[in-house]
Amino acid sequence: MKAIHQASLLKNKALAPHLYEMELLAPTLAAEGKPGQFVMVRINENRDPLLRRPFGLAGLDPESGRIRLIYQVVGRGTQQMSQWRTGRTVDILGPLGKGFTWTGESDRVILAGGGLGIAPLLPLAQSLRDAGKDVIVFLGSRSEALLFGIDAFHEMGCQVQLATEDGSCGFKGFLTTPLEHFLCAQALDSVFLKAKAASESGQGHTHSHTHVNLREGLAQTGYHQLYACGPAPFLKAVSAVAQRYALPSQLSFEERMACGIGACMGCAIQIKNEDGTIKTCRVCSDGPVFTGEEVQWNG
Amino acid sequence: MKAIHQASLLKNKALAPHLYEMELLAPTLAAEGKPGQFVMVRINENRDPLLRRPFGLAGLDPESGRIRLIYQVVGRGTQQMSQWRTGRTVDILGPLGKGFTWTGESDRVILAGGGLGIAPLLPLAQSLRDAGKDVIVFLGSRSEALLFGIDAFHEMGCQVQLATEDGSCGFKGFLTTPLEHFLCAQALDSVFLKAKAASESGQGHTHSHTHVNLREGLAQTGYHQLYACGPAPFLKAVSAVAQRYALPSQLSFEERMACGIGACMGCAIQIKNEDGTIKTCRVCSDGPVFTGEEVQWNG
Amino acid sequence: MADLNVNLAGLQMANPVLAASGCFGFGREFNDFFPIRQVGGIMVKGLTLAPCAGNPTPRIAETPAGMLNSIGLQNPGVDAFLSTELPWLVQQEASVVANINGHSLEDFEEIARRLQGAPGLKAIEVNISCPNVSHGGMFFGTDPAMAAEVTRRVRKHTTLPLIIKLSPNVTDITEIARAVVSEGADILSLINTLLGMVIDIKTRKPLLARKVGGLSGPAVKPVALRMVWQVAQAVDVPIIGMGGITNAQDAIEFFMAGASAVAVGCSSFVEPMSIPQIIHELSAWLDQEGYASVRDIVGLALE
Amino acid sequence: MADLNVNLAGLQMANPVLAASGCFGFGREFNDFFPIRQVGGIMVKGLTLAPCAGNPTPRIAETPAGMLNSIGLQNPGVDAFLSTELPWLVQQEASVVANINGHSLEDFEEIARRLQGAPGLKAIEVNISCPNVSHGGMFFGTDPAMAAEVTRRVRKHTTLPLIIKLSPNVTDITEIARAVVSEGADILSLINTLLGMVIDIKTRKPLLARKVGGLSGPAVKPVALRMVWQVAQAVDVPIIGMGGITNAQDAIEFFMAGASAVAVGCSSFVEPMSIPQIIHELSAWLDQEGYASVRDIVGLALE
Ligand SMILES: Cc1cc2nc3c(=O)[nH]c(=O)nc-3n(C[C@H](O)[C@H](O)[C@H](O)COP(=O)(O)OP(=O)(O)OC[C@H]3O[C@@H](n4cnc5c(N)ncnc54)[C@H](O)[C@@H]3O)c2cc1C
Ligand SMILES: Cc1cc2nc3c(=O)[nH]c(=O)nc-3n(C[C@H](O)[C@H](O)[C@H](O)COP(=O)(O)OP(=O)(O)OC[C@H]3O[C@@H](n4cnc5c(N)ncnc54)[C@H](O)[C@@H]3O)c2cc1C
Ligand SMILES: Cc1cc2nc3c(=O)[nH]c(=O)nc-3n(C[C@H](O)[C@H](O)[C@H](O)COP(=O)(O)O)c2cc1C
Ligand SMILES: Cc1cc2nc3c(=O)[nH]c(=O)nc-3n(C[C@H](O)[C@H](O)[C@H](O)COP(=O)(O)O)c2cc1C
Ligand code: FES
Ligand code: FES
Repeated sequence: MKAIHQASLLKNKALAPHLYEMELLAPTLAAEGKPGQFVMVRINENRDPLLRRPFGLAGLDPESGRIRLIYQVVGRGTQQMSQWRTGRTVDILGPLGKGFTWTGESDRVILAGGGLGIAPLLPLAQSLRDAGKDVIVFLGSRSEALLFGIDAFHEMGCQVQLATEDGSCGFKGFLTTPLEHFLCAQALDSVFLKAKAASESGQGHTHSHTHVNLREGLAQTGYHQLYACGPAPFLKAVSAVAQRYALPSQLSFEERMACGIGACMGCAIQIKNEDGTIKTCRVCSDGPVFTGEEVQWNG
Repeated sequence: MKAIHQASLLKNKALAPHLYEMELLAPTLAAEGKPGQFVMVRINENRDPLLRRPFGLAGLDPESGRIRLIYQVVGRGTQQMSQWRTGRTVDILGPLGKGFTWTGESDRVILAGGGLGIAPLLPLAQSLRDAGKDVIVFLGSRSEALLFGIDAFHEMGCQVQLATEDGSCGFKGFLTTPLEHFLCAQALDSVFLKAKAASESGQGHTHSHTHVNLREGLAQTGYHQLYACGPAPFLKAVSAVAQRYALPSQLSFEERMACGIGACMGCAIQIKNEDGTIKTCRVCSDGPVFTGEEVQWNG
Repeated sequence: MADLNVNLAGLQMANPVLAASGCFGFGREFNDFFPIRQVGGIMVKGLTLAPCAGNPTPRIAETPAGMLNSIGLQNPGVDAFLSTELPWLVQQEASVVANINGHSLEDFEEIARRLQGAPGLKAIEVNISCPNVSHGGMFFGTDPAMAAEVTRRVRKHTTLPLIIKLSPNVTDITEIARAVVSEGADILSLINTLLGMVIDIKTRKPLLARKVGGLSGPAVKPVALRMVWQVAQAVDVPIIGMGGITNAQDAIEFFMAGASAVAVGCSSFVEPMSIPQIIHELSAWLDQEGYASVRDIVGLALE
Repeated sequence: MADLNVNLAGLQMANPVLAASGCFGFGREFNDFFPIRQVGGIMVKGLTLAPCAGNPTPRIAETPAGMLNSIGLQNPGVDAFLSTELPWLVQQEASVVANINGHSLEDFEEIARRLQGAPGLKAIEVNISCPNVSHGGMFFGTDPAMAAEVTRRVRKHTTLPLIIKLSPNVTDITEIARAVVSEGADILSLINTLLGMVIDIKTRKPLLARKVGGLSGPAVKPVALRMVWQVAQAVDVPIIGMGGITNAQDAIEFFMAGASAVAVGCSSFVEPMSIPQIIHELSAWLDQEGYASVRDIVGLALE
């Protein structure tokens, strides 16, 4: 149930310059929140800054009653949050939005996080691992200092691949390159295996339908889902890669929000209906997670 | 020099419900501030509440570099101030206004404080005592819980007389009654002494000019100045009493302020010129202390 | 317990605190927080004749103690309202006011016609003051003759209490008020949003995709209050006051300025429980001050 | 170091950050905080022909992210300005603009006449938008014909750059802007305050003695910015933008909206060092973004 929580601030520490991790005691939220959902934080009791700030749930521990937020200082609200001392009461509204979904199958999944978009992948990876899935995580950012969560992903037993724009860590460039390499390699492997099997049984014409086969190829690897979170251009690029391999994707979006609960229509996103017509949805309550297939990219 | 000070909050404690005492480390202010001057406190770094709040200097200790404010929680700003914890930095503008004045003579003075108006009388009493004067302090409030500073005045060696509206302490009623009694008694005493002396020397016609004599009487007691601080109706009443005894008064006023430095013309007060014409002065920079004789009371 | 009942020209409500149009959707989202029948009246999101997708994003910009919006009347259209939203609202025992918007005079007439006789609908609020659409919108509300004409047209097609919602973006709001009252407005609601802008100095462009948007929230309260106070002295119909109300004290200021009811807009975004909280605090304040009814404080600050 | 010099139709200033009229007195109070010659231009407190005592108190009311004032043009009169204030300001090497106010067209003419040739005076700003006086004031600024007439009359008597200060309390500010430009306004300044009100629920009366007052401060910034942006597209004269500027970012938004200079009003009350701080931050931002002159960012957010 969406509700207002008076959470106690347990921890608020810098992970890197301008990057902070916050832990809050909010038992109901910790119990009810799901990966991909978010909360809206009130900055103060006054009327400036007026609006609550949205942050994805970056950690959920029902046992200790704790939730975690990871946030970057970009403006006035986050600047003030970074000054908060432990012991303070924080007014938060949540859990909001629909979150990520997954099946009960013990298959293999791919996670892709860009910048702050890494945050919501942390509880997601945990849940997916708990559900018995193989998880590979692609993390990208401008530079090494802005990457976080790597150890946590490793501890959960995920494979991790890194990319930084300045090359300070992992692949130098955008995360989509190693992602595409990975998908391609996986698909080729399976195509190759299949081709080998086929040629062994004497039915080989592998070279003519490479592309189709790559798509089919990936399907056979057990990778049935990609989850991504990050800035819109990042999501667009990741989703384009996924679609080339017919890999279904769930993407978590950001948009400027006033209410966070679906009432103001501020956070619109264009979504394709099954029949190809377009409807306007709300990122906050219909999302923030939408499938790569249904999103109508503009521009 | 007026300046902005980043003062460190050393103490912020409740004296009574809704009544707080604040001590701040602000060496320059403590050294330069004078009784009757005030400061303007910024509530927070945001734009709501927008304006600074004015508070009289209720304590000045140049040696320790401390200043004291005593404030009542009446609205949003003071409510928030009451929540501040020690260690915090407080942004204050001051010292502002002109403050009280006194002569070098070791005569006798009367102080009258109503409600929060007691606060600025504390450093004033200290300065007057330091200047070697006899000080009698009249303190009035709605009820005992709202009185403060009594011990401090005693320790300085002041006489103290109390009045509360509900009679919970001292005289039941307004402070002007004991004040008038006191002045009357003093004046009568001196008139009586003079009359006695006169009649002894055979020149007695004491009963015909009682009033004139009371005024003259007081002048002979050594009481040459009254200082008062409190709400406007209180000041008006006190000043009326003082004028009946030809006792010069210095009154400290409050008015809604935007700038506190004389720039906005928000805090107007009507002041009589010597020639009887009226000029508009600024409570913040021309005051907050004006003489009872020059104030043009309206209503 | 003070009496909170009000009757504004036939619009009977259990309490005088409404939800402002566009700030409460069709009530569904808030039903998660409290039973929405507690709201004096729900002015639903602005309806257009056809469904409307609204403007591109960004549609929201925060401003000092306020916000800009350029939603552009995203709504499912009047027919979907009648078939889906209204029945649901009535089932929740909500008191519903339809906020209607037209690109043309004919639009307004047609919507009013379709709403006539809708079961459970309590009143019609005509929005002649939306700053976020290119055709019609605020244009109808800034010219007295045009405002009067819209009122006359809608009046023909509805027997419900007719509320006209005024724009603050005018030189003299009393002139518009008088014009619409003379054509049959039963109630006036004010204010809609003030036209405003924020520039993103990083992109060197207006932050909103539509460039300008409507300013609301606490920032506008002094302007809203002044306009309610002026209009209350200019016309004889009840007023629903709004603009920046976040607590009972704000609401009481509007009552004293001459409003018979108030509406809460974007405060519901920041605090979803705003409306029930305000109703509760208002009631407590009336008791404390010894007023038997909220009606006793209406207009106290008028001379 | 980016070049901060600007020349607005002959009003030459070392930097484009002015002190808004009524928010800097005659400069004396701020000289305690910094040398006032650092200010691009000081628009002094509004002058009237005769000395003026202003309105009764309370004259100040705080509002969310803003304030109301109803000072009512308290000032020593144009003659005292010329004999006492102006010489002192000139001695401080301040760049001075006289803000003039009339109860009648003749008043405006007479004040302009007396200011003509005053040594050191850089420009005249005609306030046709004061909401705090009963005669004249805002009335001149809300009617295009009247605004044009005031401009025409003052123009006759002054050879100084002529600034007309516009009121935001209008339906269409571009109409007024065009009207005054056509009669010879060299520069426009906007916005003056929005008419607003606060009610004291304890006394059940408007808080200000004069009941209504002028709203300024951060709350009005989005409205001010939108109006500057509209006027910049409507006329071809330089604009001095103001309304709620508290930091360089706010100022930059105004430049991008089309203002050639900005003025800082009630921010100076909260932070007496506002103006030098803004100049400093503005200069640093221009350097950081690689602009050679502040003139290069004027109008960037216009299409
Ligand atoms: C669903 C969702 C989840 C998010 N999760 C995270 C997270 O886990 N960690 C994190 O650091 N950031 C996250 N963001 C972005 C975060 O909300 C903004 O960085 C933050 O609101 C900026 O506030 P500010 O006051 O510091 O900035 P300002 O620029 O001063 O904010 C002004 C206004 O713009 C809004 N705004 C500014 N940037 C954004 C943005 N990128 N997205 C949405 N609104 C914005 C603010 O909420 C506010 O209303 C998320 C955003 C959304 C919508
Ligand atoms: C020169 C001077 C000295 C003062 N000294 C003291 C003191 O020592 N102790 C103390 O408790 N109070 C003092 N006051 C009154 C004090 O300034 C107000 O109580 C305080 O500003 C209220 O702020 P608020 O936010 O709690 O109230 P709110 O009502 O929320 O304030 C809203 C606005 O009104 C102004 N305001 C409200 N009440 C007053 C008032 N009585 N006088 C002036 N402005 C007011 C506020 O400053 C603010 O701008 C003094 C006032 C002045 C002018
Ligand atoms: C996001 C948003 C959407 C709005 N949509 C409408 C609308 O559809 N119809 C309408 O008449 N007013 C609309 N308004 C205006 C509000 O009903 C109200 O008049 C205004 O916001 C002032 O109230 P507030 O300051 O309490 O928000 C909208 C306001 C906001 C903030
Ligand atoms: C206390 C006060 C007094 C003012 N006096 C004048 C005046 O005399 N003449 C004038 O043209 N504008 C006057 N103004 C308006 C300001 O110059 C400015 O236009 C307005 O305050 C908006 O700027 P701000 O939001 O930065 O304060 C006054 C404003 C305030 C707050
Ligand atoms: S933020 Fe209000 S509908 Fe999404
Ligand atoms: S408060 Fe501004 S002049 Fe006194």
